Order: sequence, then C-alpha cells, then structure tokens
Amino acid sequence: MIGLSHYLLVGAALFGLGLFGLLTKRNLIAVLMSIELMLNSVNINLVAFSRFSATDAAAGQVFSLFIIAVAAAEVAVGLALAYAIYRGRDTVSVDEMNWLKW
Amino acid sequence: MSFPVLSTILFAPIAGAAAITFLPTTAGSTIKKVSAASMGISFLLSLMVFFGYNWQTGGMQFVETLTWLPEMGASYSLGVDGLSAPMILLTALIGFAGVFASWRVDERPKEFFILFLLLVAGVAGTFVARDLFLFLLCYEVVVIPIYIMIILWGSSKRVTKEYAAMKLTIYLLLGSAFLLAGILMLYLNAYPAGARTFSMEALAKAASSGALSPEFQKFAFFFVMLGFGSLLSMWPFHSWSPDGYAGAPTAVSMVHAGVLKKIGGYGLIRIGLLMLPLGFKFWAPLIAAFGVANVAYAAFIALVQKDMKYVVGYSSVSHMGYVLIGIAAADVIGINGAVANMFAHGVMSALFFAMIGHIYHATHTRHIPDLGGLAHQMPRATVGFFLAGMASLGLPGLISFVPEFTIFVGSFKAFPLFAVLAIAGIILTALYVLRVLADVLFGPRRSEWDGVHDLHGADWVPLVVLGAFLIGFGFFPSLLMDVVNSGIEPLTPLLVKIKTAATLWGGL
Amino acid sequence: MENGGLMHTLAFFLLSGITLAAAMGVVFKRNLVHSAFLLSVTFLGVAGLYMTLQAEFMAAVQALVYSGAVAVLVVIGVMLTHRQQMSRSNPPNKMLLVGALAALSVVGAIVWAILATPWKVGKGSVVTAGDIGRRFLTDFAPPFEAVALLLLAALIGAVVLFKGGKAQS
Amino acid sequence: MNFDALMLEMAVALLALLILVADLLMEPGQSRRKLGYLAIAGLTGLLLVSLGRYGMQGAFFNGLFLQDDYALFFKQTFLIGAILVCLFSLDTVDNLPHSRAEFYVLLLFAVVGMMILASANDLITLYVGIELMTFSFFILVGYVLCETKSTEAAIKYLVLASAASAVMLYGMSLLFGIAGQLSYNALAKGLTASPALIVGGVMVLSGFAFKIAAPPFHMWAPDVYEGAPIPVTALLAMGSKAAGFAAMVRIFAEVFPGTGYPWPLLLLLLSGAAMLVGNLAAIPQTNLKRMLAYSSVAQAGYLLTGMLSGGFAGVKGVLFYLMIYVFANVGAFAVLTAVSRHRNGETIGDIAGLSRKAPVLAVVMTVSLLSMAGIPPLAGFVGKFFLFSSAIDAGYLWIAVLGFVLSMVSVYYYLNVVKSMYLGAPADDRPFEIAMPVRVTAVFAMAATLAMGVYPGPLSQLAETAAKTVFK
Amino acid sequence: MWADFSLHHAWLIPLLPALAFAIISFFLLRSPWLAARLAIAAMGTAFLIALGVVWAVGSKGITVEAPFVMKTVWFSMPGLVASMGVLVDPIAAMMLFVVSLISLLVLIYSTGYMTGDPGYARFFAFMSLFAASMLAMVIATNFLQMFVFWELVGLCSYLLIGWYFFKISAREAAKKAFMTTRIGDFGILLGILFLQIAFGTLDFGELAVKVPAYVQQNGVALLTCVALLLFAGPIAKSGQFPLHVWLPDAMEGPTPVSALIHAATMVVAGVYLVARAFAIFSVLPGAMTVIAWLGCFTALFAAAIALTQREIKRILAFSTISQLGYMMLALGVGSLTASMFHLMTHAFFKALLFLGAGSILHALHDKADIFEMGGLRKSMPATCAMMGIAVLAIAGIPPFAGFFSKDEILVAAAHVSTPLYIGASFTAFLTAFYMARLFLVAFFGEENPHNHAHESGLAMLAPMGVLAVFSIIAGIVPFTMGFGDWVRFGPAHHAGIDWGIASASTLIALAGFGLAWAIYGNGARRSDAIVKQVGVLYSLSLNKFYIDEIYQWFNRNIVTGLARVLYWVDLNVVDGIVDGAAQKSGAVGNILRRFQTGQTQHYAALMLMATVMMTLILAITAGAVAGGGKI
Repeated sequence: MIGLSHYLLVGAALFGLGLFGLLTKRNLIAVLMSIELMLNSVNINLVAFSRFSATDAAAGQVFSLFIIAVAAAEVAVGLALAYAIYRGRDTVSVDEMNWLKW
Repeated sequence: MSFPVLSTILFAPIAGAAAITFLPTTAGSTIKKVSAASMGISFLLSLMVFFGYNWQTGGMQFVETLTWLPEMGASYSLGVDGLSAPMILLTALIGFAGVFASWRVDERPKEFFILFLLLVAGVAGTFVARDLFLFLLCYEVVVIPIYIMIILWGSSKRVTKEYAAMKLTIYLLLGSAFLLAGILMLYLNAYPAGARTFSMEALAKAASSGALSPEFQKFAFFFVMLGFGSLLSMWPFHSWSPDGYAGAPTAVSMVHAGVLKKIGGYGLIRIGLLMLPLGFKFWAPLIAAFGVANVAYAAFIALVQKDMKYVVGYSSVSHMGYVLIGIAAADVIGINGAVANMFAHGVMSALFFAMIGHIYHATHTRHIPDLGGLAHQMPRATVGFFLAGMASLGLPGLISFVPEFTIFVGSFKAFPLFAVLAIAGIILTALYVLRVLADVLFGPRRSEWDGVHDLHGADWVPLVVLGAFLIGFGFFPSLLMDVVNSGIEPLTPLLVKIKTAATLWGGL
Repeated sequence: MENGGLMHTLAFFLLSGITLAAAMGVVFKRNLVHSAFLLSVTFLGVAGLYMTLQAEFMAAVQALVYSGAVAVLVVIGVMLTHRQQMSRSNPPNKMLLVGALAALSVVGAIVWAILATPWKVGKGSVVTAGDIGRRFLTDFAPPFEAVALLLLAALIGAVVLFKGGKAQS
Repeated sequence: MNFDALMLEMAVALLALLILVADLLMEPGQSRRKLGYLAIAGLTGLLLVSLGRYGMQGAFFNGLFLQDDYALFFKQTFLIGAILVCLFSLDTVDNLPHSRAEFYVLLLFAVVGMMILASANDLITLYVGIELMTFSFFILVGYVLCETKSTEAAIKYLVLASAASAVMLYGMSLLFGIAGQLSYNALAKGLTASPALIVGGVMVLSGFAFKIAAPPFHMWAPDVYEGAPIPVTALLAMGSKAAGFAAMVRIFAEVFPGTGYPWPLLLLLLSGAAMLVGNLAAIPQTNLKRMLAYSSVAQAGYLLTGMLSGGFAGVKGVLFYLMIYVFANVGAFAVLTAVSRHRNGETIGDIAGLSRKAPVLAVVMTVSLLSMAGIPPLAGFVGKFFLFSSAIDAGYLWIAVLGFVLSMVSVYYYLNVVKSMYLGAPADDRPFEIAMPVRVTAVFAMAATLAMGVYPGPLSQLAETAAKTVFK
Repeated sequence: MWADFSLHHAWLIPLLPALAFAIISFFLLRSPWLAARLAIAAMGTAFLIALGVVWAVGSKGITVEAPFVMKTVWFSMPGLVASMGVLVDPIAAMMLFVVSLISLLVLIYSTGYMTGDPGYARFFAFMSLFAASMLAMVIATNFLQMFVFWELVGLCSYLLIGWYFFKISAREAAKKAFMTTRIGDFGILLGILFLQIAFGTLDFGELAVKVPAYVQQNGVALLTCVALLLFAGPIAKSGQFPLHVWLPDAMEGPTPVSALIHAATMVVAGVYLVARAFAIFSVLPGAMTVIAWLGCFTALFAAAIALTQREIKRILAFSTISQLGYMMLALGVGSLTASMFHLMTHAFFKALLFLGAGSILHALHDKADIFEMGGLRKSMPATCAMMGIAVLAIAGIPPFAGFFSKDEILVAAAHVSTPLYIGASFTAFLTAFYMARLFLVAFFGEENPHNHAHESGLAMLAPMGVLAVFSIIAGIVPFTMGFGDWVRFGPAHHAGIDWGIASASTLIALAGFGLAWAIYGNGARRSDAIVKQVGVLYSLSLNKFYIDEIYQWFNRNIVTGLARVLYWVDLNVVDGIVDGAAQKSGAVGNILRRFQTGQTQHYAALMLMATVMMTLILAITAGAVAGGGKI
C-alpha cells in the first residue's frame, strides 16, 4: 500500500538529482533545469503531506501553486540573464563566470 | 552651582572647534586665537573649580544632571570630587599649553585645531563624568582625532608615522574592547534588569551591598585591568606608548602623555577599586609587579635611546610604574601619592614635550648625538628643559617629589620588596635624565646651531604656565595633596575591609 | 483513481519510475536539447503522481504551466544561446565528486528525517479546486497580490534585460 | 477581509505602477529625474503617514498577516533606506544607457517585498515576500548590461538564491509535514521534536543565513556587492539584510523556542563565524564595495548576537542597530557614488586625497565607517552596546568579548580608508563637482548618525516598544 | 633683644639668600654689579641674624637635649604628616655661624675672582641658592625636611660644578657628582621610609625618645641596618670611601665654589646629619664601629692618594676627604664635641687653603700643577703668608686651630681603641707631609720663568685675611670658653689638654714637615725622582687606586649593556608579539580571501556542506541534551 513515505522518498530522490545537477553542470541553462527539479520535489512533498497528514490540506496545495508560479518567473529571468551573459561573453558556462573573486 | 561650570569647561573647546569650522583655512592666526580663547575659558574655569573646591567637606561638587537614556539608566551627570578635580585642572592646563605649543603649525591649521580641541574636550569629559556611559563615550571618542593628527602632522623617525598611529589606535581600542566587556558585566550584574544604572556612586554601592560575588569581581576586574592597563602603558602592554609619542606632533604627545594616560590610573581607582574592590585586591600584587617592571624596564631602555622623544616616551612609561605601585598598595597614603603623581607627571611630561617640540622645530632633529651645547644658543629653552628634567628626577622643591615620597611610604607597607626595587628606580631615572640634559644642553658650542631662535612670543606660555605649577605645587604641596586627600580619605573603610581579602599570590 | 488497491500501487511505481528516469536523463545527458525534452517528461510524470494523490487541480496546473510554458521557455533558451555542436553542449564540470558527495549527504539527511520521524498520518483529505480558490482570495490574499507583482517584475525584468542587450549590441 | 493592513504595501505598489505608466508618457530621450523625485516624494509621504500608525495592533487574514509595531518599525527602516538610496542615486540612474524608469519600479517592488516579509506570519507569505524582493534584486543587480561583471553578479545571485530558496522550501515542506499548518503560532504548537524538525529547521535557518549573508552562506555577498551598481549594493546591504532579520527574528521568537532544540547554539556559531570572517577577510581588500560587503557580513554577526538572548532587549538591539546601519551605509555609499562618478573606480586609490578635494564628503565617509566600527560618539557604539549587553545578560559572555575585539580590529581597515582620504595625494586635479542630492543625503546621513550617537533616546524607546510586541 | 628677634625669626636666615636668588634670576641677570651687591647684602643680614641666634643660644642656655623648635605642617594625610620648621640648638647655632660666615666671605671673594665671566650674575644667583638650601638644611626639624634641602644642595653643587659647561670634563664631573650623591640619597630614602613606617614620625625630637625605647625591647639588629642605610647618604655626600670619586672631579668648578661647597659647607652635611641624629646612632654600637673604622680608613686612604697628586686643587680635595674621615672617626668613637669642633676649625682653614689656591690660579691663569709654580713667595707674599698659617693649622701645630680639634679627636679615639688612634696619628703625619710638600714646592725653590705671578686684589685678600684670623683663634678661643659643655651629647666632659697625646701629635706633625723639607726643601725637580723609587705604590696612589676606572667599567658594561639587552627585548619580543599578531590576522584575512574563488558552484557546495554540518551539530547536541533544556 503506497503511503506518505513513498512519495517523500521519490521527492527526496528528485531533490538529490536536482542538487547534483546544480553542482556539477557547467551549462547555466542545465543549472536552471536542475533548480526546477528541486522545486518540483518540494511540490511533491507538499501535495503528499496535504493528502496524508495535513490538518489544513488546502494550504499545502496553495503553497505549491505559489511555488509553481515563482518557478515560472524564475526560469524567465534566468533565461534573460543567460542570454545577456551569452551576448556579453559568448559563453554560458558557469565555470568561466569568475571575474568577481577574492 | 546655578552656572553649569563643568559643562562650560567641556563645551568651550567644542564651541571653539565649531567656530573654527566656519573660518577660512587661510586665516591661520585667527584660528589660533579662537582656539586659544576657548581653551583659555576652560582653563580659567577649571582653575576656579580646583581652587573653589571645598576640600573640607569633600564629596561630589559642582554637580549637574540631565536625563539622557532613562531606560538604560544612563544620565548626563557631571561632578567633581577630590579625585577628579586635579585631573580636570590638568586637562585644561595641558590643553591650554598645548594650543600655544602648536602656535607654529601652519600646514592645514584649521583641521589641526578642530581635532585638537575635540581631543581635549573628550579627555575632559572622562574626568568630569559621574556616569559610566558618558565616561565610556568620552574615553573612546579621543582615539580617532589622535589617529588623524598623527598621520597628518606626525613625524616618522624610527618607525613611519602611519605605523605608529595605527599601532597606537588599535592597541588602545583593543584595550578598550576588553574594558567595555568588563564594564558591561559589571553594569548587568550590579542591579536586576529593571533597576540598572550607570551612575558611578550607585555602582560603587552595589559592590559593597554584596550584589557582586568575589569570583565575579575577580573575573570582571581582569578585563577592566586589561583595558586601563594598556592605556596606562602597564608593562606588557606598553609597546604602543614610545612609538606613539615619537610619531605624534608636540601638542598631541603633550595631551596624550600628560592626560590621556591618567585616564587609565583614574579608571583603575574610580572603576577598579571602588566598584570591584575584591577583584582589585586579588589582582593588586600582579599590578604592583608590573609596576616595578614598568619602572626598571623602561628606565633602562630610556638610557640607550638616541631620540629625545623616545627618552621621554619611555620615561613616561617608567613613571607610570610608580603610579601603578601606589594604586596597587591599596592604602590611603599610596593612592593619595598615586593620584598626585599622575598630576605631577602630567605637568612634567607636558613641559618636556613642549620643550622638545620647540627644539625640534628650531633644529629639525631630535637625534641626541647631533645635538649638544644648546644652552649657548637657547638659554630660555634650556631653563624649561632643565626644569622638566629635574621634575622628572623627583627633585624636592618641584612638583613630583612629594607624590613620589608618598607612594613609597604607602607601598612600602603593602609590598616591601617591590617598593625597594621601585625606589632603586630613582637612580636609573637620574641616570637617563642627566644623560639627556648633559648631551643636549651642555657641552661645547656647536656652530651649526648658531642661527637657532630661542623661545619667543607664544612659546613662552607653556613654559610659564606649566613651570608655575611645577614650582608652585612643589613648594606648597598641600594645595594639591589636600584636595586629593579629600577624595581618597572616604575610601578608608573600604580599604580596611579589603585589606584581608585574598590576593593572587599573597602579599610579597 | 481511488486510493486503495493494486491499480494505485502500479500507477505510483510506473509514474515515479518515469519521473526519476527522466530526471536522471536531464542531469546526465550531454546533449542539452535532450535534457530539455526529458525535463518536460519529468514534469508530466510529476503531474501523474499528483493524480495518484487525488490532486486533480494540481496535476492540471502542473501539466499546463510546467511542461507547457517552462519546458518551452527552456528550449527557446537553449536555441538562443547555443550555435556550436549540440552533442557537447551540456558537459559536467570538474566538481563531480564533490557535487555527488554534497548531494548524497543532503539526501541522506533527508531520508534519515523521513524514515525516523513518526509522521502522524491522519485519515487524509481531498482538496477540491473550490477550496483552493476560496483560500486564495481570503486567507492568502496578500501573497496572491504579491505573486502578481512578482510576475510583473519578472516580466519587466526579462524585457529590460533583453531590450538592454539589443540597444547595446 | 480588511485591506487597511495592506495599505502601505499597496501604496508602494501603486506608486511603482504610476511611475511605470508615467515613463510611457515621456519621450524616450527625456531625463527620468522627475520620476526619481516622484518616487522619493511618494515614499516620504508614506513614511510620514506610517509614523502615525504606531500602536495599531491587529492580525488580519485570520492571523496570516500581522500589523504590529515591530513590522511597522521595519517598514519605516525600508522606506528610509529606499528614499535615501533613490536620493543619492538620481544621477547614477540618469546615466544608465537604457530603461531608466524601470529601475525605480523594480526598486519599489523590492521595497514591497521587504514590507510583506516584515508582516508575514505564515510560511507562504514569508516565501512570497522573500521571492518578490529577491527577484527585483536579480534584475537590479544585473542592470548595467554594458558591463558583464554586473550580469555575472546577477547570475551568481540568481543561482545561489534559487538554490537557497529551494533548500528553504524543502525545510518548510517538512515543517508543514510535522505541524500540518503553515501559520507561525500553529507551527509553534504543532512542531514536535523529531529528526524531520531538525532537518527542516536547519534548512529554513540556512535559507535565512543566506539572506543575511552569515558565513558559510556569505560567499555570494562580496561578488554580488562588487558587481552590482552602487545604489543596488546599498539597498542589498541595508534592505535585504534587514528584511532577512525581520522574518528570522519573528520565527526564532515564536516558532522555534518551544521545540526544545538548542537553536541559539547554531546562532552563536553563525554569529562568531560572521564576525571572524567578515572582519578578517576585509583587511586585505582594496575595492571599497567589496570591503563594505565583508563589513556587512561582520555586521550580520553583531546582529545575530542580539537574537541569542531571546528577550526583548536583544531584539531592541537588533532593531536599533539595523536603523543606524541604514544611515551609516547610506553615508558611505553616497560618498562612494560621488567618487565613482568622478573617478569611475571604487578602490582605495580612487578615494585618495578626498579630504583635500571634498572635505565634507571625507568627514561623512569617516563618520559612517567609524559608526560601523562602533566608535563613540557615533550611533554604532550605542547599537553595539545594546546588542552585546543583551548577549552578556543571557550568559553568552565570550561572544560579546569577541564582538568587541573584532569590531576594534575592523577599525584597522576602516582607518586605512581614512588614511588614504586624509593622507593620500589626489590622483588628478580635476575639480570635484558633487551633485546636490548626493551632498544632501551624505550630510543628512552623517547628521543622523551623530545625532543618534549622542542622543539615542527617542530611537531606542521606539525600538523598545517595537521589540516588546514580539516578546511580551 | 636682637637675640630674641633672631631666634624667633631664624627661618629668615635661609629665606634671605633664597629671595636674593629669586630676584637675581628673574630681574638682575643682565646687571651683574647689582646682583653681586644684592647677594652679599642678603648674606650679610643672614650672618647677623645667625650671630643673634648664637648669642641667644648662649644666653638662653638652649642645650642639645632641649632645642628651640618651631614647626608648621607642610602637607598632611591620615598616617603621614610632614612638617617644616626651625630647630635651633648649639650644634645648629655653630653650623649657622660657620656656614653663613664662610658663604659671606666666599661671595665677597667671588666678586674679585669671577670678574669677566659672562654668567657673573647667574653665578651669584646659584651661590645664594646654595647658601639658602644649606642653611635651611641646618635648621631642619625632621628627616624629610633635611632630605629635601639635602637634595637641593646636591642640585646646586651640580649646577656649580658644571659651571663651565662648555668643557666636557666639567659637564661629566657635574653628572658624576649628582649620580653618586643620588646613590647615597637612595640609602637615606630607604632609611627614612623605615623610620616613618616603624615609628610613624620623622621628627628628630620624637625619634630621639622612641628609638632608644624601641632598641631596649627588640634589640639592635633592624635599627642597625636602618642606621647604616641612613649613613649611606653621608658616605656619598661627604665623600667617604666607596663613594668619594666625585669630590676630586668636582674641582672642575670655579675655585670659590670648591672653597665654599666642596670644602667648608656641603661636604660636612653628612657629618651634620649623623650629628643631628646622634641619639639614634649612639644607641647602636654596631653602627658606631662601622662609622669609626670607615672614617679612619677613608682618612688614611685619601691622605695616601694626596701624597702624589700634582694639581693643587686635587691635593686639597683629597685632604678634605681625609679630614672628613677624621670627623666621621670622631663621631664613630662617640665624641660629638670633637667632631663638631674639628668641623668648625676645618671649615675655616680649608676654605682659606682653597681661596689661596684660587688666588694662585687666578694669578697664573689656571695653571694648576704645583711643580710648574715654585718661588711664589716673592711675587705673592700675602697669599704665601696666609697659606702658611692654614698649612700650620691643618697640620695641627699649636697654637693654631687644627691642633686643638685634632687633639680632641685623638684623645677620644685613644679612649676607644688604640689601632684607631695609631691610624689617626699616621694620617696626621701624612697630612703634615703633603701640606708641607705643597707649600714648599709652590712657594719656595726658584721662580718658574714662564708665569709672571702678581698679588691678587683686595677683594680676594680681605676674606682670606679674615679666614686666616679665624684659623688662628678658632681653636684656642672655643677651647678655652668651654666649647665642650656647649656643643656636647650626654654629660659635658671638661677634658683639659691631655699633654701626652698633644705632645705626640705635635712631634708627628713636625716630623712630617721635616721629611717634606728633606725631600722638597731645595731643588723641587730632583725630589720627584726620589719619590718614584717607591715604585708601584706611587703609581697606585697617583691613579687614585683605579677606583674611577672600576666604576666607569661597571657603568659602561653592566648598566648600558643591560639597557641594550632590554631594548633588544622590547623591540623584538614585546613588539614582536604585537606586530606578529597583526601580521597573523592579516595573513588569515588573505587565506579567507582565497576561499572566495569566484566559482558559483563552489559556493553552493560549501553552503550545502554547512547545512549538513549544522544538522549533525543539532542532532548530536539534541541527542546529548536528550531533547530538552536550553544551551
């Protein structure tokens, strides 16, 4: 019988993958994609909790709806910035963005 | 006192500084006149306070209070008692002499005198404050003007002036960091949350009413000792003082050696002894030991110095050793002597620095081997230099003999071995003072210094004003000792109480 | 999809399998375009999971917004910024080991939290679109207004960043 | 549903939209200075209105949006910060190559975000407030497109902020899982001691630590502060940090105390690390913005000590310190604006000899820096006094000693700047013209710092009443 | 009536010269003539008042036990009351008379001697200051007041020795004098502190009562140390054995200064201190023997050195040290009267000798070596006659002054211990020999062609004349008028002349003269060759037994060496730690800066690591705290 922890584990796995992508991907857009994955895993958690154990279930789902909205905005701004840096330095690899240091 | 004397003493220099900001930078002489006038006002008033102080009744006089930070228990309250009356006179005196000692400063005079007046006002604030918060505020406000004055008008001889300024500033601030921590602990533990106060009398009562446990007093006093010790250039924390004075312009080293160091001693008594008596008694042997180290160590080093200002710098470290021993003796005579010696040393080192300043201005060098036989060319400066030298020697008839003798009597009972070592210090002091006097003033006439001008015009004022006090309080010490005694005598019951308290390693 | 029974378990495993596989694809694929498509597959997988949790409105919004708008945006982003060889367009950087270590330790902590915590699982409740709608406009009105402003800000931001770039280049 | 609670936020939002529309009505080439003045006027009006709203208590939207003195105090801090930043950056914005009006719009959106954060009483409002503020800053940081440094900073900020908010969200979801509800008082009752609470709580704390730039979450600050244009850096240092503290104090006051875990220990570690890293790393810096970034990390350390005691005294210290930090920051950045417009560089070399060319600005910079260092008679001293006395009162003596010692170490690198201003020779002898608004802001900031240092009475009483609403 | 007035206004005696000093230094520096007249006038009135005091002491029968005392509080605090005042008793009266008289004469003499010196007025100012502080010390009522003026006198001697400060030797001599006396002051200061703490008072009267009482109960051990510490001062000031090195160098100063300060007044201050505190010393036998033996040894030692010295003033300086040894010997053997008597007579004839030497130097333009003089009796008859009287007086030939006072000392010494008596007599023989040597070599033999000497002026000869008269009568008159029962300690002893010792001492003196005549009688040149055969003894004595060199070595190596070491420590250790700490924090700053690599993903990784660490910390501490309680 599928219980709360199953969903939480899936969420955790998704979160881990997103995290790994964030840390190891050289391309900025791939990093943005990984961030989307992490946000999705949070949504899974929230919906799972609101389904199984929340006293105020609706709040959970409202929260995840907000997250979806914010994630969308984030991708938009992220890509705008990626385009800006690409035009400025002809690269979108995060490694080369280290002019600001020490 | 209807007329707020102490506030006027405090705010006259600040008003002077404010007035100067509106003057154009080119109006050098008017700037100097304004600052001389404002310092003159506060000097006259402080004379009136000192000689008007009724020492028979003693206690806090010329009291003024204004509410300032009620919820923290801090109030703008001023007052003067036997302990702080001589100190405020010293501040105003040296401030006044300092203005005239820097009459020859023509490079950016506007900033110089604004900063100098703020410096003197800040120092004056610490001595008249009856409120610990005001004390702390004034205690740290002086550090930045000094820094700026050293880097702009200082001189880099052995070490660059920037290094000296930075070392002095950071050293004193680190000391004050520990002091702040100590005082905060005292403030927080003296009274419960609601009834907290910064007034010094109340905090002193807290200690006697048993609110502060002996362990706490020992722990808190250690921090207070670090803070005031480093300001008083106590032995391990003295390395800022010689460099600082050598790098500083004349007026700054006059005020710094003359008065600022005394805040350390004044604080040790006012905050250390009165508010944390058991802690004070516990650490007293250590302070005495450091005091002796101060005396001998600095006196020996002063012997081999090549630069006049370094000699006086180390000599002021050595004289502070006497003050430390006097205070550590924790008996009425010793502390009387220590406070009087602080006043005496203030006047003496101010005159010393004024004269060195003049010689440096005239000959553009302070390197002793290059100088010699200046008595031929500058008889008047020689008199001043000689007077200061003899005073620092502890010659009877000048201001510093009676205090030093009182310290010896006081400390002999508490720390016989340390007292003997300190008294041996008078030989070393004589050695390096005479060496400087002989090498700089006497000896064959040197032709290269023939064109040198002697004291004239404004240069006379420091010599006359400080010299008058040197000789006046030397012949009639009761003028000073009675006032100081009226401040210290009420402490006798406290001192008797802590006489048997535990000390670091038992009396030596 | 009612809760009990074999169908639900089967659906859950199928959908979570798809989601995780696609997610791994997004992360490990070298070709950026493949990753982008796999990303939208992940979003759809997650929408399916919502269905198993009887959150129909959520599934709809997820499918619509994420896989619809976000995935498309990502693809446009990829096209805008990549002219050279696509196959090597999404390389990993030199921090594979450190990244893996960090990710695993975080996941470990989370898994420890999930398994060791006694979750009080109630009778559970199903949330209808109506409930969500009402809550949006009563309790969560300030955040609702704020999100509107946020989207507006993002819009203006994107325009500014793009327009600025044009004027300059 | 009562919209009076939202009055301030809605007013700012309307002001922003008004500016957006006004921009459309003006021809493209025309100077947008008038819009700047409009923004300033609007905000100042709001500030005066808000002064009257003290004492109005109330929880609206069934407890999810608080309207109390605590939130009001913060909102006033944000408003003052925004007004002063707009004032001294009129010229900078006017010289931007493109989309000058949008700068003010986004700035106002950021202010709205901060205000919502201050009043948030549940996780959703908190999250949305943070995101609104952060998003506006993403774009503001990357505003100077001709310089790729600014874009790089924006990207760094975006990636790291999103990662941090993702971690924070995960933490929030776990808390929601345990307590089942989202509002703080419900959470306070619902959170039971369990591993999920540990992980969730730590993740939320990491999110906040990122926002207030406490090490080891501070890495983004120096790069972003250096890359961003000066007004944005100023607002970041003041606004975003203050907003972070507003939410953090409320959560650590209401939600976490009952959970039985030693959260103050974590705060202690963060505070110590912040002071050490902030002060020591600032010593070798030559770029002033970068140095001020490290110094703001150190200030976060001092502020954290205020939160340790869990009493109103500590929070009063935090509120007081944040307000005076605004003035110190504005003073420093105003001078920096003037210098960078004259020399278009922000290193110590560029500021050399300032006291000869613009003595007033040199004094303002000295006063602001020394107020950050905590030298009396400036406000910083009183602020640090409140913070460290509350820490010692709660028994954390050694953090206070560390605080005092390190703030004196900080005097070292501040004095290096003062030294170069007073002692250095001016790099060029072109006359140093200062725009009137920059001069006004600088002098006003200095006057405020001095006044609150010498007579901190009114502000400290205001801070005390505000703090008492959170801690009874 | 004058006696009453002067007794009750005895404090005027020191005040007048002090006022003279003040007026001259402030107003008259540029009018030398007026300054000199003012100084002499002040000194004259002081002398008259001193006479009045002597007369009052004589007529009122004030004795050592019951002195006339007037006191006022100088400064006071609980536990320490310091007072200033006037204490007049026979000893003080005698001293007042001697000091004021000789100061007056020397001042008059200086008007002649110092003509042409640019600092003429300043000289009289310093001399008046010296006289004032010496007189004030004489009438001191307690140890502190005495110590105050003791040091002021030391200051004046520093100023006057270093009078020709353009000469490096003068400058160094002045410094040496001040430093040696300073070491003595250290001893006195410790002694005074012991007394203040043990007895709570420093007043001579009270101590005279308390000390003997204290010694009864708990023995002499502690008090002997205190006495010896107090005696350290006189050792330095009166040039006793270890600390005598400064006195010969003090001759760098002008001759009137040497005459007044380093012969008659200041150097006897040490003797006067012991005399004033005789009540303390007399009950401590241990201290007394030390004083006696040190006195005897110093006398012998100084006389031995004086034998071979070539400069006239150096010979007189060593003779002074030797005579002071005599006085200390007298005190040591317990005879206050003998010591004071010798002090008085010595003051007169030693001042005369110095003034005589001054007039010779004045005439020969400062050529001091006696072997370059010769045959001056023809060109300077008056000086020669007066010097002759002084030589006879110092040798102790009756009826001159020296005979009576030296006889008293020898009698007192004989009573106590014969070795002391033998030592004293042998010193008397040596004294006679070197004084005769000086007189013969300087005044007899053939004229040295280079120097064309001429007799000094009246201003210089008149004072010498007065002193010559006193050198004659100062012995016989007081002896007959019962100096013994006037200046005495304990019962008055009317020892008549003990003919045995008296005749022995006269024979010894004549033997000394004879030997000197034999060696230096006719050809002065040849005579020195004879003396050289004595070999190593000669060179030892000539170089003052190398004590100066030992002190120099000690100062240069030990003191300055230690100073350099400490300075090195201060620079490298104390400063080293401070600068090291500053460097370290800067270095740490740099390391922290390097962490900022600029790579976004490094930052993200670090943040996540931190989150995990915090979770661990919380889990562990939560576990440890077992889920409860606040840290």
